[in-house]
Amino acid sequence: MTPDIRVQREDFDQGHELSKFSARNPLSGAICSFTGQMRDFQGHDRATGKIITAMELDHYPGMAERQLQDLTREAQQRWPLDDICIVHRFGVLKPTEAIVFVATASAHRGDAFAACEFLMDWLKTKAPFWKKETGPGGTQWVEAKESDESRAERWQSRS
Amino acid sequence: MTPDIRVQREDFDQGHELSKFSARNPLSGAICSFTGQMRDFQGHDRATGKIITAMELDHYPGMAERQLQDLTREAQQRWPLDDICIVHRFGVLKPTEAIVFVATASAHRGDAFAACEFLMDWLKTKAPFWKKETGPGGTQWVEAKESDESRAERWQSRS
Amino acid sequence: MNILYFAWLRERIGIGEEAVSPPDTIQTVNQLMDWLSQRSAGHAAAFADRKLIRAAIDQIHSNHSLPITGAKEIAFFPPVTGGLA
Amino acid sequence: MNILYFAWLRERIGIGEEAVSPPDTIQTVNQLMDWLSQRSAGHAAAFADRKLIRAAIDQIHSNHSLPITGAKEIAFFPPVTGGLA
Repeated sequence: MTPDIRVQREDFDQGHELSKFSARNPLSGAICSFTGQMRDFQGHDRATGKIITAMELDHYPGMAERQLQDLTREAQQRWPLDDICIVHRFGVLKPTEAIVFVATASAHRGDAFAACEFLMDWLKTKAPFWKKETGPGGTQWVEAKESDESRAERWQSRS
Repeated sequence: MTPDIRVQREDFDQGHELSKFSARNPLSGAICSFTGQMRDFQGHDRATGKIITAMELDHYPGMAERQLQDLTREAQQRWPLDDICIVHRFGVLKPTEAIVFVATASAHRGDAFAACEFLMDWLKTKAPFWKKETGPGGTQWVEAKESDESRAERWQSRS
Repeated sequence: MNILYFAWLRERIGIGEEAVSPPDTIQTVNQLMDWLSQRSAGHAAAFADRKLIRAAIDQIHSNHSLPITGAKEIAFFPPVTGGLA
Repeated sequence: MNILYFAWLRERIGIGEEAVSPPDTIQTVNQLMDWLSQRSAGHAAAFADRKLIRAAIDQIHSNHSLPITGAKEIAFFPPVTGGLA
């Protein structure tokens, strides 16, 4: 099926997306989903210890959709997939809101898992979105992580 | 959080489970889910070509819950996880119904993906459930696949 | 001692559960299968090919060579096939 | 030719978009950055460290050494940081 790709400002419910996705894929035995959600920081970021009060995502309209399309085509060439859904937010993100949702449908669970993780890893290094965090010290653009580059690169050598 | 483990005859909505799971984990940035769903065979199984009209899951009450508990403990020892949910059906399964749902919550997506796939792989070889398929030739117990054993074994050498 | 059967073992034996009192000489899962095989033609058929059978002692997966001493519940079943896809 | 800036490049330069007509001698992304740097102090600051800058020609990720001939839209931005976790 043609992948369902959306780049949107509006919040969405990941469970509702998963229900819709599985309903449109009744012939797929395996459904994998991943959601990156805005942590309810409660003062500070668990991972970095930084205090964060707000987050905003800048994006490149047009290219964002196009890159996500390209990534889904790449995934479909690598694994036998029945369907893909990607929803990516931009704009102001509130705590506990979903930022990105990726779902894959396949006959086999290994393919569903691999493709979903591949899409997340590549999306993080290819899709034109930029995060900006606001804390007591002001607003700062988040720097890209080396670890994201290397997570994406490991797919180059495989399969 | 204490894993949410359910072994039940009743059908459930995977999207509803995912919404509940993410709502109870507001501090987790990464949520991964997997659903094994009963294919709408429409006459024959895509994977095997066999004609299947009904499916039923036998299980070992008590041990099923216990094995799933043990698997979640194992996953929590291997990866930094915030939470796990497993729902596994037994009894008669109708086309398009969910059979098994596994969700993991973590600070990092790599851990959420790995733990979710590990749980599915091990569940397939350790949790006491047995599938029975009905087709025009009668009813037959499904045989365990070698590939499932080897998928589970690869976790032995890793991490 | 309570014995449980699942999937095709239950169908071949014709019952899902039975309480038995094997003699003290029956000490391992393998010996228990030998002893149970004598109870009926269905038992004998069910236990004919040991490679196809898995056992759990008090709800824990167990090798056929393990001792059954003190066990309250022993279950026999084919390799598991849960999940899907 | 339309030039787009995102994230901190837009903030340093002060605009998100501008239409420019570089001379024919400007043939690569790198040369375009040199040329744009002369437009203002903000441009110069934004393009100071090329290692931090990624470019897209007509919405396709591109190396700094690629030719810009015929391009309609060229975008400059830092390495992407979407998704989460």
